[in-house]
Amino acid sequence: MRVSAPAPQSRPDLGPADYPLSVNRQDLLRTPTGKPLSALTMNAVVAGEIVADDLRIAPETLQLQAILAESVQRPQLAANFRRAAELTAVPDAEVLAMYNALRPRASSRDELLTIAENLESKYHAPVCGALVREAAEVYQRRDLLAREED
Amino acid sequence: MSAPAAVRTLTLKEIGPAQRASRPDEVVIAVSPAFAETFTRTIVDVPHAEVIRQVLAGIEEQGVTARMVKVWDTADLAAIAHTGARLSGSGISIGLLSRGTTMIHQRDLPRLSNLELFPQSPLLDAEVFRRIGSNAAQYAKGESPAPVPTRNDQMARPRWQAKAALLHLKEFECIVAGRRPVEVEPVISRA
Amino acid sequence: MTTTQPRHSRRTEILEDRPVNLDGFVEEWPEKGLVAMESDFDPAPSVRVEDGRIVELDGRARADFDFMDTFIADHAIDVETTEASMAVPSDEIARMLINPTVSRQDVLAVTRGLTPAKILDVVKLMNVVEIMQGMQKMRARRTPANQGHSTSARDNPLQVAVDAAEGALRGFAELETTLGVLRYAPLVAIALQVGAQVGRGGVLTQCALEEATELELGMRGITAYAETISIYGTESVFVDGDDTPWSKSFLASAYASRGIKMRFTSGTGSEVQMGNAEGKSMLYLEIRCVLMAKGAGVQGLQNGSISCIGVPGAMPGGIRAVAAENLVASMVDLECASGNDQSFSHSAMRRTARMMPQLLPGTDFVCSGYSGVPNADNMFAGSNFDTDDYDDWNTIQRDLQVDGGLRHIREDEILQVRNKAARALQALFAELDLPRITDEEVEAATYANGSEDYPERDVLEDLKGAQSVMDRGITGLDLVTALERTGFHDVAENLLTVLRQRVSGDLLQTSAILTHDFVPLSAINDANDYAGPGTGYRLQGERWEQLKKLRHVTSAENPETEVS
Amino acid sequence: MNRLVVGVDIGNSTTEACVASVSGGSVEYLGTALTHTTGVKGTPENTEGAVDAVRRALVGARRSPADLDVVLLNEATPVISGLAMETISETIITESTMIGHNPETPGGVGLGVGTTVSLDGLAGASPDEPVVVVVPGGWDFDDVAAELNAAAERGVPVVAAVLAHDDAVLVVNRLRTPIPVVDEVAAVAKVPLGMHAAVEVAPPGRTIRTLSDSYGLASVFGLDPEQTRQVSPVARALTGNRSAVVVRTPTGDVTDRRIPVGTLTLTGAGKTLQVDVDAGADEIMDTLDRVQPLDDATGEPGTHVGGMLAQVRDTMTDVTGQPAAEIRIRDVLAVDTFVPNEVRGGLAGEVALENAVALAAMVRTSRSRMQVVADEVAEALGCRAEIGGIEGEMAVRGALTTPGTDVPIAVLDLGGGSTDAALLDRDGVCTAVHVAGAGELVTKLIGSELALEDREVAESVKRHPLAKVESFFHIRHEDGTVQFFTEPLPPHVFARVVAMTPEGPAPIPTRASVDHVRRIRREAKRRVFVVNALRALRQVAPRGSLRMLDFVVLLGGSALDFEIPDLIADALAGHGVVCGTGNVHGNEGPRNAVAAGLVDAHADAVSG
Repeated sequence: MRVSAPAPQSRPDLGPADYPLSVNRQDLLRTPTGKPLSALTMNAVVAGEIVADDLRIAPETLQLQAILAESVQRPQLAANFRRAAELTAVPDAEVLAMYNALRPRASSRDELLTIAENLESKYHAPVCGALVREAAEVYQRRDLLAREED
Repeated sequence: MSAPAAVRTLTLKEIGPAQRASRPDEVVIAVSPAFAETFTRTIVDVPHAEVIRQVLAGIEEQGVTARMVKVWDTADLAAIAHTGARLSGSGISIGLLSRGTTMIHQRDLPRLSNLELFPQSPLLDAEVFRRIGSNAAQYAKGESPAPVPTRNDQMARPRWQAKAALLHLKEFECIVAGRRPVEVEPVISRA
Repeated sequence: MTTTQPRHSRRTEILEDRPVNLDGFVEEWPEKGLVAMESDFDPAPSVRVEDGRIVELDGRARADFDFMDTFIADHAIDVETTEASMAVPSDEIARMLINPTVSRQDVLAVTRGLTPAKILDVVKLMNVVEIMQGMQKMRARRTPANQGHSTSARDNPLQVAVDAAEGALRGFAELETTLGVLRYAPLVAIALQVGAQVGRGGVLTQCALEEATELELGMRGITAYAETISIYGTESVFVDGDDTPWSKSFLASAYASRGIKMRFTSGTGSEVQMGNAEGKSMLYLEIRCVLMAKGAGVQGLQNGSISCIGVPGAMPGGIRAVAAENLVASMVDLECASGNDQSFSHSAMRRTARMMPQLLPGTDFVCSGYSGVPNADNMFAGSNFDTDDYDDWNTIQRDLQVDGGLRHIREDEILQVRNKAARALQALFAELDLPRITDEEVEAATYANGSEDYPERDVLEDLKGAQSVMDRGITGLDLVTALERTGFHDVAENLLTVLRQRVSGDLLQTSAILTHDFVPLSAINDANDYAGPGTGYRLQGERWEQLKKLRHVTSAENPETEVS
Repeated sequence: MNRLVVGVDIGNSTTEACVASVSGGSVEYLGTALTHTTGVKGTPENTEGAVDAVRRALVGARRSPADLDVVLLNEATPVISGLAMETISETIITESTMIGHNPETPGGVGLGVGTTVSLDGLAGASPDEPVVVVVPGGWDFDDVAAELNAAAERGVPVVAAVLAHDDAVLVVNRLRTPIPVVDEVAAVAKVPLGMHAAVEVAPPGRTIRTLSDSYGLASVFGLDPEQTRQVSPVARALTGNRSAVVVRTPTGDVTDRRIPVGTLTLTGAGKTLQVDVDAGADEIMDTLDRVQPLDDATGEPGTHVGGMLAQVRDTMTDVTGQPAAEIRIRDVLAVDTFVPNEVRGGLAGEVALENAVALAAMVRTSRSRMQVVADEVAEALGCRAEIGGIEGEMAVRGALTTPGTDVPIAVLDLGGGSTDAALLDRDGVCTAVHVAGAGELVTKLIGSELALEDREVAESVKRHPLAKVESFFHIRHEDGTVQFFTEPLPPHVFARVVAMTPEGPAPIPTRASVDHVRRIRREAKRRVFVVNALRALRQVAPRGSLRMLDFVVLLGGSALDFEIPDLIADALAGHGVVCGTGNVHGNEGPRNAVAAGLVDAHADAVSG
């Protein structure tokens, strides 16, 4: 099994007792804009201090949830959270475009490898990049790359 | 007072490889591999002879001509109907699966699209097949018929879903890979 | 054609007219995969590991792997333990599943290393009662729950909102909607969210659509989770569905990256229905789906044949196979939303029997869509249960002392919550300059049963409104602000609390729901700890008192009155 | 000193606000906003919409409500319009006389005259007498053809047939000797047997000649002059058909009946005149002209028109609290139209477009409750609120900010329920008038004349140009131009007449051609807006003469329509009037004239 990427360094040692983080470990949680969870109050909303970005998940939080998932022996779920942490940086439209490119016979091998490179270099998303590279390899073997127009 | 019900049989006489025609007043009826051969009736026992007779009548009533082709290398309705549409002089075709599922297609549409689709084979009877023929002919004339009303029945699933799957598998068995579409002449005779 | 019919007995005639005989039944054809779970054409279990890599899976060498084999071998199966796990005899694993002294964790330690054929080999040994015993222990979350549908044949947002509110009050932990006219989606998704938060703060909502719009509504915070991400058990059908395990895995990460809960959907019968079962039994192919989902790292799966239920339902042992597929999802540690969500039978008896293997042991969501509207309004093409069945469901819970996630609510409370949901949506639409909801509509919604009880809406205006929701980029936050401004402070607060959850990501963990106190309850802090009689989830205390209530119960104190 | 002022125009359907900074006599416009009007115009329910519009406008202008000095409201009197459409004629055919329906595909060509015989009884028919065969439902076309051929072989002169199903072409194609056949006669069982009958089918693209002609009928059935006069309605009803059946029965009776829809009583100019609604629109409007200015209109209780006018009155009572007896109907617009009706006595579900009159009526009340609105707005916003002027005057003021205009100026506000005109002369005197009928009536006429069941579709036809989808890759617009597409159009619009909405082509469920739909659309707009424009302008024009007007500015939602302004301009051109769409402040288009007018008037008052 090759599902678990090494956990990034200097992460808190979380276990099942820390869950839910929103109750037990609010100290570790920040919005992508750097606000603590306690700042997301109705008063703040009414005062216009909260924007949509404040209600997104931060990559650091996904890494925390990955650690939690690993602590209860769910390595695949953890791996998904780590890929997700990487994808937080990718804009919505581009995420959808990448997904569409991964559909069967939608992309050539080169196109897939370009996406992988883009993920790795532009978005610092090596785990996602690896998933796309793996797809390119399997698609080639199973004849699922884009065909020449017939 | 009612009309005498006649039992009819359908045989498809092979004419030769299906060709693209140029007359603009024709509709092509494209049928699946098992149609009128392995199977003789739809999922709800409408005889294929009656299906074709009604579709042809619907086309004829509109003053349009019909040509029939048998598609051998696929049992996919969209592919069958689109094959028919590309052979049709008007660009309009009717695709038919053995179990009755029907589609009206047009040449310029993407394969997976359609003009009208009748996916619920258990709800298609002789009258609906007549109207499908009539609508296809009207499309061929460049008219805009009101779509044939489609019926829906939530309880079709428990009654027919498995039989439909079975018939689909049987249809698949009849595929002759690589065989080109064949033009056929429908011969309907009274038993 | 006027041949004389053979004479039938009166009894035959009566039986012939029973609803069950409107259902369809079909003989098995194992060579083509038209068989529930017992087929000579399924592969024999095997695994071989070389250099930390699985090189043989269920009798197939790596060079011959299709993409399902590849994905499962590389992502789902624990390479470290697989050879040891596969060496455990199937009957022993089956016994571990039902033996209360073997803990859930101990079972998972073994199942992590099993191949699809081995898992099939195990569950084939189990009868329905044993499958239920296994489910009782292996279900991920300790507390069972239920999911509801709220849709409208006219896509009337008001109906979706008030039925969501009633459903939430009755107990659904998740609510799902979909559309007849897809362009209505933004308005209906908003209505579902608002209605749900009026009914009971913390209910999670979703809108089933094509991927891009579904994801967008989720990203905007108008919906809270996603479910209709279909996967299939053969490579050819997967490709026909225009996806691969890799594209779906990527999509799973995309949802998580936006803090949105998500599960996949699969079910027995889909491959044979689409004509490409590759000669394998329905359950074997479904087990491949379950392991694919596991490998993708999604937290859960909706299975139990779902929209193909007519196929296993027509086969011998088909409903046993459906029960088994739910168990398989649970025994590989996934959240299981266990079907019972599509019209299944003309027979009320068969409908009830079909749900017993999920209701009795309890699953994460007993129905992955109990219709919270009359089936005529159900845009998922009808569910196994609908609003007409509410009282029957509540009575069965009380008879058997099992928790199916719902409860009886007095009419006055229902009217109150429906009226409030209608008014909240009316105020919200007005505040956001969306098509007006009249007082007459609010009144109708309060007392309505189905869509025909509502005044007709101006569809064109509604569709324009729906488009403007997308064009103006309205988000969940805008809904909060608007509700607060219009005086629906508690509803605004509920919605804000739900939205805040995505910042913490707690709902991404396996089998998470929100309690009425907005505490995330998942298979971490509410892990199933069943260990035999007297342990695990028990229907008792305050919850049992709730479930004792029905519409008509004669008072013991004063038998001339009823309590409710 | 700069003061922040908001003008608010409460209209029938929309409320508009306009924020400005006023310093001395100079005005700087900061922003505008538009919301739905809450409640009926001129009632306290308007407060909510007004406050909302003000808030939105302030947000748009980035100003705080705290800085607001005064809100100016228009003096808006409630205007309620009612619409009714009543059939005034009806073709009734006693059930044994005529089948006038027009199946898509009759069979054969020519005229066949004989005695009606059921197909079931054809075996007993004698060879002496020509027969028209009547085929009940349930017969298959193959069997019908076989039976007819067999009868002909026996020497029975089969000259025509009438079928229940859509089988005519099929049957004729299978006959050895073709005969005219009419099909899709749903109530074929009601065709009397043993009677003299004629069946006529014209070639494709032609219409019948004999049965649609009174003397033709007389020749076929050997009628005397009195009988000919009696059946002339039959001939008239069959005109334009491709096929028809006429059965002559001893008791046959056809009437072209007028339905009394009631009498309209119009009071004004010291006169009280009555007109029958079934006399038609021209008659009604002529009568109306003779009593201008109208004081009130009533209808007899128990008639259609009485009911409609009572309903309008009741609505106004509900809104204003004014007793129904005090409410006056101040204008009526009648328009001739058609409504599709099933022919009574027809045998095939025949639908005929029957003559009808559409009526729009309008009430005003003197009892405006704007002061209540002003008080409530003031309280909600924490600032002063006052009634800044009369709607019509303010509209003129706003319209005057359109570049290129000058006094004397007339405005036409083309709304949903009413069409309003106002005139400002060189002396600064303003006259205003409201007349009944506007956009909603147009939608109703289009819907009815095209037999569209869905009001939204009719609305779409009204608002957007038409086109015909000729292939998946091209459409032909109503002006004849062709547009090509690279992506195929969606299948549901294939071969259809469509409205070109901003969301793309939307199919119109009709068999009518683009030209026909277009004609109906333009005619509906002409009969409402052009008629009303002339009517309203005449009422404000000096000495009632349009020639005395120089500038006419069109305002309101329908001034944004793609053809209404042109239709009106064309009609006015002959009178030497410059007519165009308003452009308030040179950039607001035809919107916001009243709100802007309020601000301007306020600024003038302050500085003056």
